[in-house]
Formats: sequence, C-alpha cells, structure tokens
Amino acid sequence: MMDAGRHPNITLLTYSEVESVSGYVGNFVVRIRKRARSVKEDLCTGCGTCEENCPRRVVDTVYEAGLGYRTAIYRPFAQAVPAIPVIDRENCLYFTKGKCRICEKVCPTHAIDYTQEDTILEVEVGNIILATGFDPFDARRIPQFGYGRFPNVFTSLELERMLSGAGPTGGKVVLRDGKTVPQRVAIIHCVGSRDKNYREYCSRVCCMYSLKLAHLIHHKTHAEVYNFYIDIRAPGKMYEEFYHRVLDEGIHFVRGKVAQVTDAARGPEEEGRLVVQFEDTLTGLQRRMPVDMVVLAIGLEPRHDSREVARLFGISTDADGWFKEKHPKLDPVATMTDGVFVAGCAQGPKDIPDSVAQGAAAAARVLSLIGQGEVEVEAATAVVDELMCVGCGQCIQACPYSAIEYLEDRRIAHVIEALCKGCGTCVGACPSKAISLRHFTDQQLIWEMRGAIYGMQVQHAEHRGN
Amino acid sequence: MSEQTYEPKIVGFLCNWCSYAGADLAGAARLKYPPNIKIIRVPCSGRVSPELVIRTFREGADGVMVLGCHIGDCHYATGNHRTARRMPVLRALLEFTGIESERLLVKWVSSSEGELFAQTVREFTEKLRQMPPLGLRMTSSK
Amino acid sequence: MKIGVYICHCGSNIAGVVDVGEVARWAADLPDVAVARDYRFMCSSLGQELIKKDIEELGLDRVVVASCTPRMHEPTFQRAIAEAGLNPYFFEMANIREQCAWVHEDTEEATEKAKALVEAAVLRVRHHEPLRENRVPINPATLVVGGGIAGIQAALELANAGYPVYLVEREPSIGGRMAQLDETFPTLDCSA
Amino acid sequence: MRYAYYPGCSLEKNAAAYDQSFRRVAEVLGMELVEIPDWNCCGATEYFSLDLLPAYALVARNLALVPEDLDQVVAPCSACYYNMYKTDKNMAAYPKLAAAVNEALAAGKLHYDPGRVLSRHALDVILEDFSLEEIGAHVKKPLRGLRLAAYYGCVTVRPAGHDDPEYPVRMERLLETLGATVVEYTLRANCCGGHMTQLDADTAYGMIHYLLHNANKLGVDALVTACPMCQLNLDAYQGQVNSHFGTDFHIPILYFTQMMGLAFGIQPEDLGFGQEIVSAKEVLEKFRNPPPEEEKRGRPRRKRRDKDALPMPEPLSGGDR
Repeated sequence: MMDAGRHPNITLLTYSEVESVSGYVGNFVVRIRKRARSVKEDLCTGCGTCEENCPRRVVDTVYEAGLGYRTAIYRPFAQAVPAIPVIDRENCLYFTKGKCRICEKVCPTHAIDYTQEDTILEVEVGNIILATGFDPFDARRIPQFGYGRFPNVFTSLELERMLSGAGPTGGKVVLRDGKTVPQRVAIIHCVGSRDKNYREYCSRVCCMYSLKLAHLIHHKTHAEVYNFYIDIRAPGKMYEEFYHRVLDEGIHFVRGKVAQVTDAARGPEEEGRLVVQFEDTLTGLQRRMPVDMVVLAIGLEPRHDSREVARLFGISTDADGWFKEKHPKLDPVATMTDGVFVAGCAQGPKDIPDSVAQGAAAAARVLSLIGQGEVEVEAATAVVDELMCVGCGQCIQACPYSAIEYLEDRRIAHVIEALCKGCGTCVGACPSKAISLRHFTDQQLIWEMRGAIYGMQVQHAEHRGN
Repeated sequence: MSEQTYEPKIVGFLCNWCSYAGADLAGAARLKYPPNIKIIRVPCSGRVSPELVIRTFREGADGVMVLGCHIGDCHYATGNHRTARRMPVLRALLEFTGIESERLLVKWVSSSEGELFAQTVREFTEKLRQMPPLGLRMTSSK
Repeated sequence: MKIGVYICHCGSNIAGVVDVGEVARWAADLPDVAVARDYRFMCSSLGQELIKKDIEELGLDRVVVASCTPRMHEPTFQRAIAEAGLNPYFFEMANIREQCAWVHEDTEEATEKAKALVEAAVLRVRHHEPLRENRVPINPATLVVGGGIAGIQAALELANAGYPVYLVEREPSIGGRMAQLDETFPTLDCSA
Repeated sequence: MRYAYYPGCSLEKNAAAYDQSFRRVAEVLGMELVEIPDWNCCGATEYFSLDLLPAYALVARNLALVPEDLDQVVAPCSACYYNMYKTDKNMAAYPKLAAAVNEALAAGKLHYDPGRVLSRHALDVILEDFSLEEIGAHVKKPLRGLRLAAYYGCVTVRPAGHDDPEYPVRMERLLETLGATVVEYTLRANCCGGHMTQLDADTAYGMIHYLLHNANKLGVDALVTACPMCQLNLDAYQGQVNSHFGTDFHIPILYFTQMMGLAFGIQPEDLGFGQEIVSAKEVLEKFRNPPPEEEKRGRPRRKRRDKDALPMPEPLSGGDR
C-alpha cells in the first residue's frame, strides 16, 4: 500500500471516480471526477489535528463496518494512503448547519478549504484494469438471523474489526455493550451464499475466514465456538491443514443449516441469551442452542453498481453482476473489450492470493500489449462511392466520430479513415446508397441473409443475379 | 394443432457489442429458445438501414429483429440514437407497403441480458406463429 | 474461387447436439466449396494446421469456420489464415455453438439451423474483399480502477516496469477490504 | 368497494368476535361485504391431508358461489384464506385437477374457472386497499398507553408474499397508527400449534407456553392476532398451559379488528369484547383511563447511550429483500 502511494510512476487519484471512457485499445480517453476533499493536498501534512478536534462523530459504515465511529473530517484509518483527510460534507457541521469551522482554526498549515470544488481531469491511457472489488452481503436481508434487531448478532466483517488491535474495541472480543466477554459463540456459515433465495454461488472465502475467526475468538476469549456449516470448503495450500488445526483446538462443528436466531427463550438456560435453532444433519435432530454471540459469515456480492460500471467501460457482467472475463479458463483476466482487463473480486469471489495473482496477471497482459508497441485497429471502415454521392451531408450528421468531411470543391462527402471506427451508422443514414461499410456491405449482408433464410434454394436463384 | 404447420423465418440484426454478446450469454447460460431466428452480426444497430430491413422481408423473412445497445450505452457513442429515430419512420413505411409493422421488433438488449434476449426471441417467434406467413419472397423456383 | 468449410465439434459442446458430420457432407455441395471437413477442436493448433495445410495444398482462397462465437476466436482463425498467406478478411465464421447447439435441444432442428448458418457464411464469404489492417501506437500509460489488493498489485507491476499508472479509488484512501483485516488465513499473518 | 365475504365456520362460533368486529370496521372504512350465499366449510387444515379431490372441490364450491359481478373474496380466517388461495392457484397450475374439481361441481350445477376470484386475507385487504393515513383518519380514540404485540401465526403471512414471511411488520405499523405502544415480538410468525392440541397435548402446550412466556416477558397488555386458530389456542388453552407449567399468565388474545374498532370509537360490546376466555377487562380499563405518564417514559431512556457500547446497524430501509 505504501509502495503504491510512493511510487513515482503511480498517480494516485483517491476520492475519485471515472465519469466517462471513450476511445479504443491503445488510446482511451478517460474523464475522472476528483471529488472535493475540502483539504488542500499540497498544504496538508497529515498531522491529524483536525480529526482530533472535530466535534462531529458518525458511525463509520465503511472501514469500521459500522462497529466504530469516525469524525466528519477523517482519514479512513491511521495508515491511510494518502494521509490526507477529507471532509464528509453530508455530516460536517459547517456544511450542514453553517457553523463550526473548528478544523479550519486548528489546522497548523491552513490546509482546510471549504470552497473547494470537484475537479474533472482527462487522462489518456492505452489500457484499463478494473479491480473494483465486491460488496459484503447485507445480512439484514435475512430477517430470521436477526442482524440489526438483536444487538449480539454480528457480521464477520464486524468481527474482523473487533479483532483488530487498531479497531473499535482495541482487539477485544466483546458483546455489543462493549464489555461483556462472550462464553459461547455461534458462527453461521453461508449467509447469503449457496442459498437459492439469495445467491446460489459459493463465496469461496467464508469457510476459511470463519475458521480463522473461530480460532481467534477461542484464542482470545476461551469461549466455546460452534460453527454451523453446510460443507467445509478448504481448497487451497495449507487450508485443509488449517481446518484440522482448528478442529484440534476444540472448536465445535455442527453440520446443518440454521433456521433462525431468536431471543425467545424456551427454558431457564435460554433466558437472556440468543438461541440458535438448527437442524443437526449428522444426528438428524432439530436442536436449539443458547449462545451469547452470533457471527454471520456473510458472502461476497458484486458491487451494487457493477452493471453501471461495466456499461461505462463497455464490458459485460454475468447474471449475478460479476464482470465477465473473456474466457473462464483460457483468458481469465481479459474481457471481450480489447484493452480492458479485470482483476480481483470484481470478476468473482476469491481470496487474497488469487486476487494478487490476478492483479499481476492483468498487469502482465497490459505489459505484453505495451511491449508490442502498436495495435491493429479497424480495417472495416466506411467508404464513399464518389459517383453516387450527392453531397447531402446526412452521413456527416450521423457520424458519432466526426470522421466524415465535406469536400467543398467536389461537393461530396469523404471518410477520414483514421477516425472511422466502422460502426456503419452513416450507411444507415445515406439516402442515395453512396456510402458503404467495408466488410459489412449490403451485398455481403444480403447474401448472408439469403443463406440464412432459405438455404439451398439460393443456388437455383443465384443465376438470376443479385 | 393444425394451425401450427408453419414456422416463421426470422432474421435478427444484432449489434456486435451488446445484443450479439447478449445472445452469446444466452447460449453460455444454456437458455432455450426456438430455432427460427438466424442472427446476422452488424457492428452497430445504426448500420441497419431501412432498405436493408425491407430487403430482408422481400427475401422471405416473416419477421425482422433489430437489437442494439441501450440508449446511452452504444459502443459507438450515438449510433443507436439513429436507430431509435429511424425505426418509427420505417414502421410507417412498412404499414404503407402492406407489411404489418409488428413484424419488425426493435429492442435494446445489453450484453448482460441473456435472459431478456431469449425471452424476446421466444415471444417474438410465438407472436409470428400466430400470424400468417408473409411470403414476400419473389421467386418461383423450388 | 475455392472455399474451405470447417465444422468444429467443440468436444461435445456442438457435436452433442448438432450432427456435424451431416453438416460437413452437406456443406461440400454448396457453391464454390472445395472442401468441407469436421474436426474435434478447430481452435486447437492441430485444427489451425488443418486449415493452413488445405490452403497450401488445395489452393483455398476463402475459409469458413463454423464453431463458437466470433467474439471469441475470429482473431485466432484470421491470424492462422494470414500465416498461410491469405488476406485475413477472406474469412467468415458461423456461430453454431452459442447461437445454435447451446440454445436448441432437438438434433434435427439444430442441425438444420447449423446448415443455414453455414450456408449464410459461405454465401457471404464469396463476396468478401481483401482489407488491410491499420496499426496505431499504444499509449503506455494504464488506468487502474480500484485501489484494493488486486488493483494495487497491478499498479505496482506496471509502475515497476517503468510505465505510468493512474490508480483511481472511490474512497479517500487506497487499501480496500484488505486494510480492514487484521490477520488472514491460513498463516495468520498481518495483512497490512 | 365491494367484496365477496367468506366468514368461515370459526367466525360463526368461537371467533364470532372477529366476525362482528370485522363487519363493523369494514363499515367504517366503506367496504361493502357481500356474504357468499350458502357457503360451506373450507375443510380447515385436516381435510387436505385425508382426501385431496373432495377437499379441493369443497373449497372450489365456495369460489364458484361468489356472485358473478365480484372478483375478490375476503376471508378473515387464515386457514380459509389459505385454502381458497391454494385451490385457485393449483387449479390454474394443474388443468387436470381443475377438470376433476369441475366435474364434481357439475353435480351441483356449479363451475369455477381458476383465476376468476382472488382470495384475500382480511388483514391484507385492510392494509393494501387502505393507506395508514386513511385508517388513521378514522381513529377517534387512540389506543394510548396500551402495550400490544402483533402475532401473525404461520399461515397468514406465508402464501402470497404481502409481507416478509419470516419477519412481517405490517400489523405493527397498523397498531402504531391506532396509537398503541407496539412491542417487538420475536415470535410473531411462529406456529401456534394448530390442531396439535387434539393430537399431542404436551407438544401443543409446549408451543403455546413458548409463545405466552415470551409475550409475558415483554409485559404486553394483549396479543393481537389475525387468525381464529391462533386466538383459540392462545386464549382457550391458556388455563391448561398455566396448570401444566405452573405459570400464571393472563394475556388477553384479541383480534386486530377489535383493536381497530376500539380506536374507531365503536362500543366494545359491538366488537365482541367479553367473548374471550382470558378476560380483556383490564385492557378496556386501561383504554378508557390511559396512564398519563406512559407516553413520556419510553423516549429519554433510549437516549442515554452507554459510552462503551458499540453502534448497532441501521434497520434496513424499505424492507425489500
């Protein structure tokens, strides 16, 4: 992370989004909106004084997964790259109520700038790599697990933050009250994954991170940890071994789907606790287990806006919304659009080693293109039949690329081949059939349709000419 | 049952970037649709001139589909705007020449809409099956 | 004019539904077709060799391959015939996998449709003209969208090779999901 | 708006209060109920397990008797609603079944074309055909100070997807509109045991005890239901459960229409109050003399946030899954 921030060849554009993309492999033009940070990047030293003094606290739903707070002027985390904060204008007291300006007063370098505006910059690139990642499954969509209703139902991402020494609890595993250490913890696998009601696919990482969470929770709290799983999927180097290590540590495994998590007690031992109701498929029994904490192993979903992003870059998504690779086995990081590559979870759920490998693979594909120095472009361009052209200019209006010019002296249209992308829109527009698209001529298409429509009979009709 | 002795011939002009890819996705997902449609790949729906559609009917098609990218998503920026503007005029022309305008289907299908493509083909084929053959092909040879 | 027609089995992907032998036998009678063959995997190097050999030995000047979507392998075959000395535009593909074998179930129907698609390609390729590829230089800069672990890795590889990279991230910091994790499986090492 | 009305057997006997209160509430809302002439029992939950064809025919007869000019039927009983809904859908999905059922109906010179009549539960009709604002506009005497929990049971919410079947929320919104203090009752969509009381009393008592015990912990004044079976099990067996488990529950089980009627200013006698076994006297008492300070108590307590406590996730807005 630090390396990427420091590298002289990398221009870091954080708090930024791509607005539009045009052009083709080798020569894309990309418009990027750099959102206003309200902090002057050249003056800010990243000292953090503004954060310390900001009076506004909001729940951090991104980095802290909703388990912790941040201020309105903030850096997502202490080692953020770049170390420059942003003002979250939706929550900032100055931007919402018109007064405060404390950060401006305390900033030793006068870097705060409330008047900053979004800037648009245009960059020219030869290739594009999309590594836009995933969204965690929203556990509130499965109401019977009670996330959002029962305080002590957590998501796995919340637990990750809880276990982090720099997280909201300083690394302590506690209940929602912030102090009680759980004595019995249930981890429910496949929340949102492998479930026809939500996502049918396996999210690939949940089994392994659940094992890791089980190990860490047990290690830190000595709590009894129960894993409720469908199957344990541990395919990876040292993964199965890790599973066995966790088994040996005395972590419990129950094979079966959990029907519901409830706070309704059926007996004294359940009072005041959460109860996991489940089917134990290895004994064939319906059972209930009182626990103090429930951790939902949420799956991975495509980014909520993955379809719009795919459209922006001219690539496609699969039915779930993951970016579609050119070939699932032979070309896993290229897309159907030349010069656009995918890496990481944007293409489908995967773990860290696979994401890193794909990132490197995508880079290698780009390097191979750069190494070739040039790329073949459209040969199938439009061409004007000078004898037929009456110079009406319809094609000039229709062309999306301004690739057709009007030759004043000869009063005809002329295609500038270097600009023509071969869409053929001009052909559809020409009233005098004077313009045609190479490789997609009327003649070629008509013969193709003849073959398609009435087959062998064409041979007989052929002599009658076109 | 006896009404269904005839299978309509359908030609689909699909833009290479969205709809053709959508049809490919329908295949990759093994969605099923009737075999009546024969797909002709064009770079952009904007390439499909009114004359080409009329020619397709004259060559014996009972139905023509022109599918392109959604407006705003055209690989060629604005090629499909032209299609969108052209097709209503073409419909009027078809009616004028005695071809029911519903024999022409113009729709936007993206590369991720395999199911929409399959559904569109199913519905269009079914609709044409309910209509009599067009039989415009001008040849007597057999 | 001499056209070579090649029907791909794609293992059982096509051959499992379409009677490929029948399509090849039938294609041999189409106008100007000099040879029509079916083969297990046309896109394999052996399949490509088959075409090249026919071009050289039979003097083919047009080639039709009926297999998967041209969006996948059209460049593959164009390259192959170019290597055999033919203009790459003297080529046409019939999509009998995605738009035939995979979407139809009845062998008779699918075979008939495959024939129609092959014939359409043959009739079309007879009217193809030679075209010359234009070449443009590649801008060595790359845009990487997303500053998570995959994006960072890609950006570093490119930057280390000496090329400029624009790394765009929606959040105020790069790091992505990885930055949220403390210890990762199976080695429990710190992720930062 | 005119609706065909199918009261069903329970509403003639043990759930007469439901029938009475629904009719009165419907009147206030401007619903015109046309009772199906000569209707018969829907077969309840048992008949479908015994003999399918007569069971479907029994239900289809009622649908066939729905007057020609009406295209929807309202049933306050969840079992009746479910049976009618299921019969209509299955006849549409399985033409053979439809033919067999119609053959049976022909003996009585009747015929039913699946899809002609939409079967709806009284709760769905009230919540879908009227907005909360419209309902709120009829409230003359809010149910101020009453702590109520909604109890849907398992059938009401399951077939048609009007609400989340695992965690419905619409009856809660209705009770809030009526001015009551609604408590979150986790077991709102759990089964009441149905006819288990007749098959295995111990199991049934266990199920009923589970529901009552957890409602009791919430300190509710009453449980509000939308199903005669639920009402019967929780009300009529409350005494047995008390002696079986040595508990002392006293939780009146009332119909949502009774609560609506109260808020609409209708006299309790006209809403069937007094017919319940676990007396609702205290509820009516509290309704007439609401404790004055009740309103102010709930709020400030929530504000005092423990400084150690971790934030809770926001509830899902919109409720769509």
